Amino acid sequence: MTILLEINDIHTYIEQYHILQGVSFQAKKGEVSVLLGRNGAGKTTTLRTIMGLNPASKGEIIFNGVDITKKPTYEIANMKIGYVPEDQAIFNGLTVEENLRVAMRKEDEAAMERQEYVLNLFPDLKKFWKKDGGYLSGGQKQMLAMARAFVNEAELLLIDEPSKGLAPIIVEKVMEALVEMKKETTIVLVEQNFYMASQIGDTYTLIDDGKTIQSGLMSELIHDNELQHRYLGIG
Amino acid sequence: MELLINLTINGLSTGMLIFLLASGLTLIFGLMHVLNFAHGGLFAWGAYAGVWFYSITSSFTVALIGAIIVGALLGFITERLIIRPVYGDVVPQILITLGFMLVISEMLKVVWGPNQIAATVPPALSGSWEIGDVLIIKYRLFIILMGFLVFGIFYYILKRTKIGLIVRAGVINNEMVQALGINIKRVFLLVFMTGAALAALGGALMAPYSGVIYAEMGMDFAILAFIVVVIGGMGSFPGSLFAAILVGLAGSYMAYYVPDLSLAVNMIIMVLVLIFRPQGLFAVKG
Amino acid sequence: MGKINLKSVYFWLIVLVFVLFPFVIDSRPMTILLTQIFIFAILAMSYDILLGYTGIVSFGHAMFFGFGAYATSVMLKNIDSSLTVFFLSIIVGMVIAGIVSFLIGLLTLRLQSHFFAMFTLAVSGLFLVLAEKWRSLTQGNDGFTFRAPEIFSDRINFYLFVLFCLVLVFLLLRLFVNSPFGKVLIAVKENETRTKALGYKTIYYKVVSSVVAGVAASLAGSLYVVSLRFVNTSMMAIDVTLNALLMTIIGGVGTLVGPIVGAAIIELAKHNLSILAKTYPIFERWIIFFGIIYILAVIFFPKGVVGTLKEKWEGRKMVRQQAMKQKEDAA
Amino acid sequence: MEPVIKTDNLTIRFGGQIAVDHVSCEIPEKHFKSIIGPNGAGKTTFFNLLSGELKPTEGEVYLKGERITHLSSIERARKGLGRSFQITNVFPNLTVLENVRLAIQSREKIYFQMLRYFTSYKHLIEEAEHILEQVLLIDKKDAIASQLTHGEKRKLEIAMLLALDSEILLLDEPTAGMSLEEVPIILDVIRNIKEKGEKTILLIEHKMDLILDLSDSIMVLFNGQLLADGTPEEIMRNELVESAYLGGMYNDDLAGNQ
Repeated sequence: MTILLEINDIHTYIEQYHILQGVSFQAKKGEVSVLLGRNGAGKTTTLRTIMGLNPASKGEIIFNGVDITKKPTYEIANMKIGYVPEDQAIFNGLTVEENLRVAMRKEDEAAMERQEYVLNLFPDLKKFWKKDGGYLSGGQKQMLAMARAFVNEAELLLIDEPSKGLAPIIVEKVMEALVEMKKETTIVLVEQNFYMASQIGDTYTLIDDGKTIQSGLMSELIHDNELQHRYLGIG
Repeated sequence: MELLINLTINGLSTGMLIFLLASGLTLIFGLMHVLNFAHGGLFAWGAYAGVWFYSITSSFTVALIGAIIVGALLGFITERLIIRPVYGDVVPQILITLGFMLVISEMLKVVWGPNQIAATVPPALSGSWEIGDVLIIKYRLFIILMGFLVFGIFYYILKRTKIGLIVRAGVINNEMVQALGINIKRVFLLVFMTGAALAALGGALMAPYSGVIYAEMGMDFAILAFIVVVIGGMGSFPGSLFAAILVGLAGSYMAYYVPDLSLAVNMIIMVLVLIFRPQGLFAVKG
Repeated sequence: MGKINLKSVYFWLIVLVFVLFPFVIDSRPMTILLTQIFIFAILAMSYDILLGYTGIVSFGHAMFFGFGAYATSVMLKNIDSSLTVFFLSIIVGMVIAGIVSFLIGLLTLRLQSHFFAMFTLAVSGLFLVLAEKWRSLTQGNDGFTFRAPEIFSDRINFYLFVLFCLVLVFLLLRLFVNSPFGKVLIAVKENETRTKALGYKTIYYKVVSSVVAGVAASLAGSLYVVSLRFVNTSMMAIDVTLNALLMTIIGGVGTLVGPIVGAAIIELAKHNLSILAKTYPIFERWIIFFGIIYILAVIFFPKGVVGTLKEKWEGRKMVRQQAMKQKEDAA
Repeated sequence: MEPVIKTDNLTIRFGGQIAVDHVSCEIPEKHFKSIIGPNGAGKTTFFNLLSGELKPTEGEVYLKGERITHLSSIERARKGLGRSFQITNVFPNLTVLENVRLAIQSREKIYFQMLRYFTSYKHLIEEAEHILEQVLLIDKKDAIASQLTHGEKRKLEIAMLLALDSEILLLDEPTAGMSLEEVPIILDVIRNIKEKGEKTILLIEHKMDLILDLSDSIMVLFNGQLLADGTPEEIMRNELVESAYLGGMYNDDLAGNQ
C-alpha cells in the first residue's frame, strides 16, 4: 500500500516550550492510524503541526510526495486534508448550515450531493439545520465538526479525540460514522478511548513526552499488556 | 416641529459620517483584533482626495470614487507595512498605529499645504427643499441616504454572501477558518482595505458638509468613532450604525437645547455604557 | 552592598555636574535647552510608569500635562505671580490630574488594553475641545502669556528648580517602582491572571499606577508653561503624548533612566531639526520624521537605548559569572 | 467535623454542554484527595469552579461552612485556596526568587506598601530561599523564569503555591509534560507536603499508579458527573469506574473480540 503521509522527526516549539521532540510515523492510504499516549504527550500538537497551525521547527512532513512542512495552513487544507480539532471549534453564532458552508469550496450541484451524503452520515444535523452551532450539545458539535471536515472530498482526515466528553451512546454513533468515512479516506486519529482506538485503528503510534516511542499494528498492541500499562495507564 | 426635523436631519447626517468611519474600525477589530488608531488619518485622506479630484474633474462621482480608491490603497499600505509586523502583539500594535496616524496626517500638509482648504457642495446637491415650514438641505439628505445605502450593501454582503460568511466565521475563530482552506491573510487585507475605503468615503462626504478640511480633522472624527465603537460594542456592524446615529442625534439636539452640555453628552453616554454594559450595546459573542 | 553605594555615588556626581553646569558654561540657550530636557524627562518617566512598569498604553498623557499647564498659567495670571500661588497651582493641577486619572482608570482598566488606550484618547480629545471652547478661561488656541514668579526671571534659578524637581521625581519614582507595590506592578505587566491568583487585586494596582503617572505628568505641565511663560491648547494636543511615547521608547521602557536619556535625545534632535528647517522647509514637518523613527523603534528597537545597553551589560555579567562558576567547579 | 470544602450540586453549562453536572462532595481537613477521569470529564472545570475562575450555573461551594460561591478568585485565594495551573503560569521575565517573593508578599498582606524598598523586607527573601530549597530549585534562584526547563517551571509553580501558604492546595496535573526523570522529584515534593500534615490537598492527575499510594481518597469524574468517591482500594475495585475510565464502557466487548 502506498504511503500517504510521512512524518520524519518533527520538532515543534510553542512559545519557548519544546513540545514535540522528535515525532515520526507513516500513514498508509486507506488506513486508520491512531496516535496514542497520555495527556500532554504531544498528540494534539502533532496534528496541529501537520496542519501548519504550530509549524515544525525541524523535521519534515510529506503528504502525497509533497513536502508540506513549511506551507501555510490554508494551503495544507486545500490539499484535501480535513481537520477536526480537539475542541471542535464550531463557529458559535453561525447556523449549522453556515458552519458547513464556510468549509465548502464550491456550491455547485456536485457539492450539494456531497453535502447530502455527509449529512446522511450525521442525520441529527439535518434536524438542527438552522440552529445556532453554539447551542448544540457536545455530541452534535462533534458531528458537525466531523461533517465540516468531510464536506469536501478529503484524502486525509486528522481527527482529535472525537469521543472526548461524550456519552457512550454518542460515542457509538461517532464510531459508526468513522467506520463509514474510513471506506473513502485515510484517517489519522488521536484517541484516548482505547476501546474505540483498537476497534477502528489499523496501526498505532505511541507518543510520550513529545517523542515517538513505538509504532506498529493495532492487533499487536491489543495483546501487549505491558506496553499498554506503561504508557497508557491501563490494563 | 420643523426645528426638531431639522435637528434630526443634522444629527442623522453627522451620525452617518461617523458610522462610515466607525464601521471600518469595528469590522477590522472584530476580525483581526487590531484597533487601528490610524483610521482617522484615512478619513482625512479621503476628504483631501475627494476635494482634489472634484477640483480637477468637477465631478462629484469621480471625487467619491477617487477617494475610495485612495482609501483602499492607503489601507493596503497600512496593513502590509504597519499592521503585519506586529500582528497579534497588542501593545506595539496600539503604539505603532497611533504613530502612523500622526505621520499620515502630517503628510497631508506636505502634499496639500498646511492651511485649511475650502470644499464646496456640488451644484446638483446644493440648495434645499422647502416642505411646508420644514427646510431640508439636500446634501444632508444625500449623506443620510449614502449612509443607509452603505449599511444595506454591507449588511447584505455580511449576511448573504460567501465572503461575508467567511468574515463572520473569522471573527469567531480565525484559526479554524484557515484550517478549512481559507487564506485568512488575504481576507484580512480585503477587510482592511474595505474599512479604509469606507473611512475615505466618509471623509470625502464630510468635506462639502463642513465646508473646510484640515489635516487634524481625522483625529477629531476618530475620537467620535472610538466613542461609537465603545458604545456599539467592538466588532458589531449594526452596533456601530446604532451608536453612530445615537451620538449624532444626541450631539445635534444638545447643541441646540443645552449647548454647554453638547460636548459632554458623548462622554456621558460612553461612561454610562462602560459602567452598565462594558462590552457595548451590541456585543459580539466571542 | 558596596555596589549600590557606588551606584549612588555616580548618581550624585552626575547631579552635581548638572548643578554646576550653568555656572561653568554661561550659555543661555544651553540652559534653556537643558531645562526643557529635564521637564520632558519628568513627563517621559511618568509615562514609563504606565507603559514600562504596568504594561498599559495610555493616549491621554497630554491631558494630564495640560491640567498642570492650565492650572499654573490660569492661577499665575488671575491671582498673582507669587511663588506661593505657583506652588499652589502645581498642587491644584496634580489634584485634578489625580481625580481624572482615578476615574478613568476605575472605569476602563478592567477591560481589554485596547479600551484604555481608546478611552484615554477620547477623553483627552474631549478635554482639548473643552479647552478650545472655554475661551474666557483659556483663550483657546491663541493662548495667553503671563508673568512667572519673580525669582524665576533668572533662568538659572528656574533651571535649578526644575533640576531639583527632576531629581526628586526620579528618586520618588525609583522608590515607588522598587517598593513591594512596584514589584506587583511589574507582575501585572508580566502576567495579570497569575498576579490575581496570588491574591492581588490587580485593578487597584493599575489605577494607582495611572494616578501616579497622571500626577507626575501634571507637574511636568506646570513647569513647562513657566518655562515658556505662555500657554495655549497645543499643550493638550496629541503631539505631547507622542513626544512622551517617543522619548520613553527610544530611551528604553521599563527603566527610569531610559526616559531621561530619551528626552535628551529627542529634545536635542528637535533643536537641530529646527535649525535645519531654516534651510530645508521639509524639516518643519518634524512629526513625520519622529513618527517614522518611532514606528521603526517599536518594531526593531523595542528595548530602547538604555534597555539594549542594560541587556548587553547583563549578558556579559552572566557570561562572566558562568565562567567563574566553571572555574570553581573545575577546582 | 466540618469539611473544609463542600460542594453542593455544583453545575456549570457552556452553551448546550454540561461540563460539571451536579457534583456534591466533601473534603475533610488535611485530607489528600485525587480527582481522576478521562480527558474532558470536567476535572479542570471543577477546579476552576472551586478556585473561582468560573461561576457555577447552579449549586454552591462552601469553605469551612461559609458559602463562597459568589466570591472572586482573588478573594478565595486570600481565604486560603491556592491553585496551580495545568499550563505553566509564572512571571516569565522575573527571576525565580522574585516569582516566589511576590507570592510571600501577598501572604504577608503587604499589598500597598509603596514607599519602602523591597529589599528592606529581608525576611521575605530569606523565606523565598527556604521554599526554593524545599522544591530543589535554589540553584536557579537568580535565573529568569522563562529560561527554566519545563520541569523546573512546574517546581517553581509549586514553590509559589507553598509560598502562599494556602491551607488548601489545588494541584492541576503537576507532572504534565514533565520528562520521566523529573516526575519523581515533584512527587517527592508533594509527598513532603502531605507528610507535614498541614494542608488539604486536591490533586488532578492522569497517572493512576502515581496517586494510588499518595491519596487518602479518590473521586472519579465522568462526563461531568461524580461517578465514584472512595478510598483508593474501593476505586480500584469499582467496576463502573474501570469500564468508564479505562475502557470506554466496552471492555467486555473488547475481551470478546480478542
